Amino acid sequence: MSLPMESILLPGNPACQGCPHALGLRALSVLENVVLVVPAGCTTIISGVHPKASFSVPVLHVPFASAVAVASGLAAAYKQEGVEANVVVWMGDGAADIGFATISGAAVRNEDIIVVVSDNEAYMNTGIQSSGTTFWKAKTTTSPGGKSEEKKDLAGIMLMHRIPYVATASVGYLQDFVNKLRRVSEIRGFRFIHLHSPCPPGWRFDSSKTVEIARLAVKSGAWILWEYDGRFRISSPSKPYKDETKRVPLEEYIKTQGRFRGLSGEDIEEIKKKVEEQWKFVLTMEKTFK
Amino acid sequence: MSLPMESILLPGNPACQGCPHALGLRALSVLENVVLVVPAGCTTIISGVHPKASFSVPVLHVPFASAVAVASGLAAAYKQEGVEANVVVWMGDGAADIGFATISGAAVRNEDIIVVVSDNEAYMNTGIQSSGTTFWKAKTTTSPGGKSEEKKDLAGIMLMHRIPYVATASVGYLQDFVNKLRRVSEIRGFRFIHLHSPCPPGWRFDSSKTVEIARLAVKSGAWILWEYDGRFRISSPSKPYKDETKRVPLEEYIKTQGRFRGLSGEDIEEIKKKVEEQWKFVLTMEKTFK
Amino acid sequence: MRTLLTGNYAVAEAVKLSRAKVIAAYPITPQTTIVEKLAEMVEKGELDAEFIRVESEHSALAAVYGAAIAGRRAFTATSSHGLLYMYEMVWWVANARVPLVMAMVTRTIGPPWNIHTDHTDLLTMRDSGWIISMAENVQEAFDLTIQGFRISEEVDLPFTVGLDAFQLSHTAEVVEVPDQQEVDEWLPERRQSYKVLPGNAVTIGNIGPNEYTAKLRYAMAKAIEDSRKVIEKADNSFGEKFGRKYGGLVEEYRLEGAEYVVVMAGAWCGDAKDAIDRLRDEGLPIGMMKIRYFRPFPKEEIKRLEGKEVLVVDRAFSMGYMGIFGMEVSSVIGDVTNVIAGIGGVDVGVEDFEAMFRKFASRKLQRLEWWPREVFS
Amino acid sequence: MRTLLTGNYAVAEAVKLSRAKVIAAYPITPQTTIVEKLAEMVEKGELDAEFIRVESEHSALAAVYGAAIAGRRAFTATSSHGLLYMYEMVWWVANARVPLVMAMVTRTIGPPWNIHTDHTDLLTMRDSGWIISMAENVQEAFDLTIQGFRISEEVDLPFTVGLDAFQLSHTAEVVEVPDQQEVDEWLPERRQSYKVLPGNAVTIGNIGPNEYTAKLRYAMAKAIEDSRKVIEKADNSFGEKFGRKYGGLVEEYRLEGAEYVVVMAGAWCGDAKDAIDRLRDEGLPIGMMKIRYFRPFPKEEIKRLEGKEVLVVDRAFSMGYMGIFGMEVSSVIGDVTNVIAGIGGVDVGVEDFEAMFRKFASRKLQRLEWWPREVFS
Amino acid sequence: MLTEVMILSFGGQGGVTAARILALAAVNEGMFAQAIPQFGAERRGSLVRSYLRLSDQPIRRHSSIKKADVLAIFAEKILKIVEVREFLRDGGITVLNAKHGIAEKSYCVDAAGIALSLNLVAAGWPIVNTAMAGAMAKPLEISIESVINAINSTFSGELARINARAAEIAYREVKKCQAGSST
Amino acid sequence: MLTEVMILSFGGQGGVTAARILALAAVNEGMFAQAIPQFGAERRGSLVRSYLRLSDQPIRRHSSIKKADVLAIFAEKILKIVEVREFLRDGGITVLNAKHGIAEKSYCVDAAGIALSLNLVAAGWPIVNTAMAGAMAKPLEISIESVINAINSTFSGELARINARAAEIAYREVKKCQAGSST
Amino acid sequence: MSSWLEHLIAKSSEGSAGKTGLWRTFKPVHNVEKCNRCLLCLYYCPENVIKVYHHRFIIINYEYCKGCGICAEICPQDAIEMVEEEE
Amino acid sequence: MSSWLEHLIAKSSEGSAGKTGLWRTFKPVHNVEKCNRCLLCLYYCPENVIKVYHHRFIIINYEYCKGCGICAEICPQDAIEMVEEEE
Ligand SMILES: Cc1ncc(C[n+]2csc(CCOP(=O)(O)OP(=O)(O)O)c2C)c(N)n1
Ligand SMILES: Cc1ncc(C[n+]2csc(CCOP(=O)(O)OP(=O)(O)O)c2C)c(N)n1
Ligand code: SF4
Ligand code: SF4
Ligand code: SF4
Ligand code: SF4
Ligand code: SF4
Ligand code: SF4
Ligand SMILES: [Mg+2]
Ligand SMILES: [Mg+2]
Repeated sequence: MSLPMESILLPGNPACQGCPHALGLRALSVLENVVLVVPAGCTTIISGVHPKASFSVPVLHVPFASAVAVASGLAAAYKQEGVEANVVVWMGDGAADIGFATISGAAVRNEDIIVVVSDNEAYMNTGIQSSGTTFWKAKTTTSPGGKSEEKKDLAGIMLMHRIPYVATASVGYLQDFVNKLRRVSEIRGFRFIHLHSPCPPGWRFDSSKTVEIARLAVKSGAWILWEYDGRFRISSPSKPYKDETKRVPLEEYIKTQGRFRGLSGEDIEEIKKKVEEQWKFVLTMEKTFK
Repeated sequence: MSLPMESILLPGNPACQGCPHALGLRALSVLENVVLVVPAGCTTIISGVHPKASFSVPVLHVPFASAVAVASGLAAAYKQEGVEANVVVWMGDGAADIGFATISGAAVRNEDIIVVVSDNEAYMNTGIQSSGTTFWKAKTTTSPGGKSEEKKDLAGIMLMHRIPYVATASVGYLQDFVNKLRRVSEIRGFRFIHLHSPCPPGWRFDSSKTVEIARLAVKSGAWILWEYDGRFRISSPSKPYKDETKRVPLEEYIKTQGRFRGLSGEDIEEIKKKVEEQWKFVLTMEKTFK
Repeated sequence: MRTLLTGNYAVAEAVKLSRAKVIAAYPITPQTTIVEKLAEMVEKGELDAEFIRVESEHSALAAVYGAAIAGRRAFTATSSHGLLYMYEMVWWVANARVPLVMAMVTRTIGPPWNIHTDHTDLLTMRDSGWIISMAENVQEAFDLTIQGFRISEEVDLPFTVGLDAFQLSHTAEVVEVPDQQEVDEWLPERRQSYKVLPGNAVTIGNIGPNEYTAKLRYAMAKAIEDSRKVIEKADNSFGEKFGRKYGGLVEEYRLEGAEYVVVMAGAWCGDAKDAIDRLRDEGLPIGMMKIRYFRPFPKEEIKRLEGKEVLVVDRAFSMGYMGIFGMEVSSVIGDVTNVIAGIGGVDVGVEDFEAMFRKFASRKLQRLEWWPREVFS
Repeated sequence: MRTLLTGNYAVAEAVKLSRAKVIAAYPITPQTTIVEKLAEMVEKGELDAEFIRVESEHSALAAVYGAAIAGRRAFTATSSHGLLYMYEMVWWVANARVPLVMAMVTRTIGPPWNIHTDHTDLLTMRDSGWIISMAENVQEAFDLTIQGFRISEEVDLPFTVGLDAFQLSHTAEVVEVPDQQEVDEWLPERRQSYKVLPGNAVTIGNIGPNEYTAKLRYAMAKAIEDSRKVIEKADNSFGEKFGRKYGGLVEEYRLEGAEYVVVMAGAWCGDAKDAIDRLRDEGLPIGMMKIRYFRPFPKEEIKRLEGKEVLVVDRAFSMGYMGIFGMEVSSVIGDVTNVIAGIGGVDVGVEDFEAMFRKFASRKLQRLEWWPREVFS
Repeated sequence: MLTEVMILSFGGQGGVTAARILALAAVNEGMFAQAIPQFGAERRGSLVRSYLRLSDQPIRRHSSIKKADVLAIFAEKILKIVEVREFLRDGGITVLNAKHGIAEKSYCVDAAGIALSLNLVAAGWPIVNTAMAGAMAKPLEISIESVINAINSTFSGELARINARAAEIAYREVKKCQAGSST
Repeated sequence: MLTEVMILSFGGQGGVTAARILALAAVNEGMFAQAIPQFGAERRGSLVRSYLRLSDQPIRRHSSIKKADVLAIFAEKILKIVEVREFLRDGGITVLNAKHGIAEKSYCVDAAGIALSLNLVAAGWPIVNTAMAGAMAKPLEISIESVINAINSTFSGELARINARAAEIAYREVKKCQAGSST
Repeated sequence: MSSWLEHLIAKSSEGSAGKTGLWRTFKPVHNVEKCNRCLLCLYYCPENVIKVYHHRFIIINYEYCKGCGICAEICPQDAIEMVEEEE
Repeated sequence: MSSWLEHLIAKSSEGSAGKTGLWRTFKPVHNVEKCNRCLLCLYYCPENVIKVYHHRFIIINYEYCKGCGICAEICPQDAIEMVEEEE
């Protein structure tokens, strides 16, 4: 392992026990000269209660939809001044909903920033409401019977934006995430990472299971790790699961989470189909961008 | 040909001579029970000067970024009432910039609406400013030296949204566009068409050339017509140009337009590469979603 | 039925009883539980409505606008940054004269991030043509929501119910909830002056001669003037039907013989009333004019306060001038004392009001004072 | 240099001379030509700045916010729906105390779509903590833009220059444009109270105790109060350097011996001045107090009008009450006559003002009157 | 007569649910009541305040309670972080999930024990809210029947039954206790 | 003395450019001037109004001009759609790109002919703005030198040269003409 | 209808921008001899001002034809000629 | 620094939520015998409260450890046990 020993997120912060954002933020510590831009979300809370701040790097809180645009402005100013900086937007999946035009616009402009969407598949900070990336059939407070729409494939969509770097990652595989961040720091332009972040209270599982569930998502093939930097590659933790027979049964992933309680066998079959389709897409991309 | 003889856009309206929107709107006449939702853009003007309206269908003007959301509300209300309606959002590429979160959100919700982006590759109504879909190197008033970023691939991005229907179309091939609209009217859910709409004053060419230039885009391979409704197919007008040797030289398309004046040979080579990549992507999609 | 409900659940209940047909909203603390409750009602089939999980507040109000203009009763709710994010739509729906109801849970605007109540957010709506009501307690929030549909549809203007973050939104109180039939008897079927329907080739909002815009605004100014009577009528007939009558644009509390009058609005009025009772017990002739509707502005009602010593307590400040209530009340009756308090959600309780009113009555307040003085210096 | 410039080009020129380093804006009629001009200047290398072609106004102000908080002079411009779309950011940048300048070309809010001037849009900013100036002519728009950077940076508050759609934005007038060196001598280097830079582990905008928010707002209220002096100082020193001094928050026009005073702002003041001249020639003692800054609100200046007959001419109406200027002026000096005119861009010229002022002086105006009366009935 | 109650609990312990149950119980008895959560974001594990007002008159005030007539402490650990006297009126009553009292007028109950015995546990935490509600009912003079009714309209099925049971046991077992004295 | 000028042209004919050129020319001569475009969206082909004010005093008013002292008509066709008297002050002057005058004080010039002869054409339209500016200079008493200077600072290179030429020819050729009389 | 409604709602009508035929500098003139009735001109006229009568006569509504020239460009038979307008 | 700046700008500090060790119901206890020093627990502790000293001793900062249990779950050696906290 070559992970950072330190974390830009200091101990004693307000994150819940077993918080996935906290894990993801640890990994960000590999980047230098970070300026963190944080839209509304759990991380707003995690950043501490005034006058104390939980981060050892500068953090700029910004309105929910604005983060990527604020980052563009910071980057422009630093460029004008010749200030070395890695402007990193750390946002939730909800911020990626309301702020999607902003993300898309900055991607099209190829702004020199890093955007990490830490995806806990719901608006957690406001109390577990459905977001675009909420998993099909997952129960949230605004989808009490299970979400009727599919999970939005953020990374796939960003791939179509022809930006220099897109990847998926998982808090269950920090080494892989850190590797990707290292790669990212060698590239200029708009870089996007979609980070899978299972959340104990939001998904209803015990706080000790965050990493395990994140890994089950990968092992069952429900979350696929890949990276595009001109070439498209399936990342090593996911590689074994190209082979369907190697995958852990999807049920093992599903059943760990209270949000999926009461799913029918049919529902699970349906999810399996969706997973299959996603693999097909990812494998095609691998072939296309060799 | 089986095109509608009538147009929902009545003669004597304020569209410029040779306006591509006017051509596209003609084709919409194949749809029944249309309610048109129009965000700010040239079509705002085209719709006439009060107390006269240029359309023979109901038109709701709405704020720039809101169109797809307003349409969602209309569709929900009609559904609640059992009113038969085709709620159609007719928007420009600019509206698709500022409103992209709204488009994406409604797509994820699979709202039962039809969205047509009539793409004249700039903010025309405000006087030819760069948009996300403005062609690389095209001169606009906010990119006087030529746009430095790539054209946003709206349709490709929408394809990644896993909606029931996505297509590209062109005002140069109205029969193809009308066929697609007919197909669209048989499908429920979120349907998206990216319509290529060369604009005489905006691209600086003579008003008589709208159709010709639209066709040159297709014939040179710079604009590819395709359709996805579960299956992905290249549409017949574009089919011959799968074969690169059949294509009209890209220069023929470029040189017709004032906005490309002064493009270097290298620039054109670069564009050719981009066109090549786009073909590669489209052909892959054809293979993937057979 | 006498029950215990938070302000947010009471609003949701009222929306259900008003038979809203389309609901679109986006979560924001402290409004979220309204929407969650409605989602649950729709899910359970208790409420026959479409629920649209939009991706932003701009889209929430846009969707509700679409639904309402198509002729359906429609509802949304928001707060603070959510309101600011939908601000363009706020103006649009009013200018389009579309009746609909929105709950506005008042909350501080950032930075710093702060989810507690003040009234700055709500009052950004005050020029736009919305009817703006403000509840004092959960029951009033409930009642205003039902009345809102009726009033809005009678004058073709959107209606908002302001309720304070947490103090109302999350506080469970005793509420009288009528049954569906009673509400149906009181609340007429949806009406509105125009609808957009397939087959009817009208265009809404075309560019036109400037004079038309001006005339439309004048008509709107008249409509909101007219709403004064409509509000009063609704308050009266609601009172007859349900036994709760509040007094129209303002509520007068112990104004008989009052020489000192406090003007304020929102959840803290209850605390202030308790303080007034104490002071009245001591013989101080003090009363309250509670603002229930800030738009239409209760100018005639305030005019009645001429000649009294008036203290306006503001939970919103217009930077570069004074409190917003203070300013507007001054514009009717001239010099008033204006206290700015509770900004950013600072808690102001019975004791605070008692101290404040005592100081006021002994003329120890500055004309414009941030309360409590020690803190701001 | 004496030259001919439209209001928009003059603003662009002023931004260039102020050495803005980051510009982000989104097109909207009638602001667009400001941005186009700046894009061209950057493209040609005349202006050493980053130009960000954002995808919305919310992002425009967000980007400018980022640039400014990183320590660079930054500029944006918008109008009407653009302002409403960035409204959340409008509040955010002010509360964050970030100095920057925005040009606001005033334009009617829809529907119906209408691109002509009235002041409703600009005045939605009036509570937010921005310094709000309003130009009468192209020269003043130019001068205010340069002064804006200095004033904004001295008090850590954002600054907006309001200019009327078309009447200023697109009208070419004679402008005195100083050269770069002169501007450099007058306009100091960028200053601001804090910056966000890599390596400096501060966090901006964390949640905290409510009292902190309240104190921040109070500090902001003080800062904008302080700006009164800063504005005056800037006006004076600018006058010394460039020979143009306007009088601070207000401009007094023929107030000597005036019994009748008109209060108004914006491009049409010129027409009104011409009308005043005519009436003065006839012996009518009429003058004008032109509002140059609506925030901070010129309360002391307006107080001076006590005892005079005051007519406030408004190009913005607060639905459910009265004209916005009218209301605020009333809050200082009590009853005024308030005319609402020019809404939706309706053209009001010298003859109109002459007729209006005559009616006013002969007491034939209602207290609140939409002008001209025949049209609104 | 207005009684003002404050509950101190850790996020996840259900302080506000207890307040709601007691409010509902009081309403059932014809009283007026108000249950107020901590004004703000609560995170699992962090200290949370909830408020409860009971009165025979309509309750109009909405401010938070600074000093309570009755202060309930849902976990003994809380005593390590807060200074109880800061939140208690002179002569006020405390109700503790603890073995020892802390003030003159303390009531103690082993709510955690009751919860564990009924298997009321989530994420390792004993869920003490209903037990504490039962215990608080005693000094607040709310009948246990009303509390049980309120619990039954808050939870359903087996969950309601167990929680009602927890309240019942606590109501029975809660005792006056002195500082330092053992239950 | 304030002179108020209105130009009626079709969108694309450059009415406002003409106004700007004349304003600049007047400024060069030490006067005050104001050039105002149609307030609104102009579409190629639709009728457009532009305004010009000239004065020896600073110009303060910003309203549009309802009736002009000098009315310029950029295409004869315009006479078919508008009633000229609506826009002209009593005793005002008209300047026409036409063969016949329409009022007492009319000036006529074949601006289209001049433009075509110099190959000043775009999208089929003769670009008459500089020729018309030259013609208008005559009744406005602006020297042709100032107009040419203004044109030179508006256009550059060859374009400036031709346009200056157009203005010059028009200045020379513009003639007073009576209603119905031929140039 | 309340008068405000009239000001908000516009009604379907030809000529919403007036007689746009006036915008023309060139006028499309149809040559019935050359025409093969393919109707391409009709379908591609952005103004929808070309009509065919009795499956034979192509009639252009000059009141609104803006003279864009698309019909002439698209005609495979060169059966439409753009002719300069008389002033 | 003006006092308003102090209210706007928060400073980096441990314990921004107080002593979060109090949140624990279970406490991770490290067993040095079983441990193979793979450091997985350290890397995956969301709180970053596990340190290794002298490449050998795994020390948990109980002042802030929230007791989430991730370290125990992830340890391949079962060298961390979650033990109920004493009240
Ligand atoms: C304009 C606006 N709308 C709504 C909110 C309320 N809000 C704050 S955080 C949040 C949800 C955040 O969800 P996500 O981005 O997924 O982050 P998470 O909390 O899950 O980490 C919402 C809806 C807001 N702050 N601003
Ligand atoms: C919030 C907001 N910002 C900006 C505008 C100004 N605006 C009106 S139309 C337009 C450009 C439209 O471009 P596009 O959508 O491509 O349509 P086109 O005019 O090219 O048909 C802009 C920027 C607006 N109306 N609202
Ligand atoms: S709710 Fe989930 S994402 Fe948010 S702080 Fe808690 S654990 Fe982290
Ligand atoms: S600018 Fe282009 S798109 Fe707009 S109306 Fe004119 S021709 Fe049509
Ligand atoms: S396109 Fe030509 S050939 Fe075809 S119908 Fe028209 S005029 Fe005739
Ligand atoms: S010139 Fe243009 S508008 Fe006229 S008929 Fe031909 S295509 Fe239609
Ligand atoms: S229990 Fe959680 S917080 Fe404590 S040391 Fe283990 S991983 Fe870290
Ligand atoms: S994970 Fe287990 S084995 Fe590895 S270092 Fe930690 S305690 Fe030791
Ligand atoms: Mg989330
Ligand atoms: Mg466009």
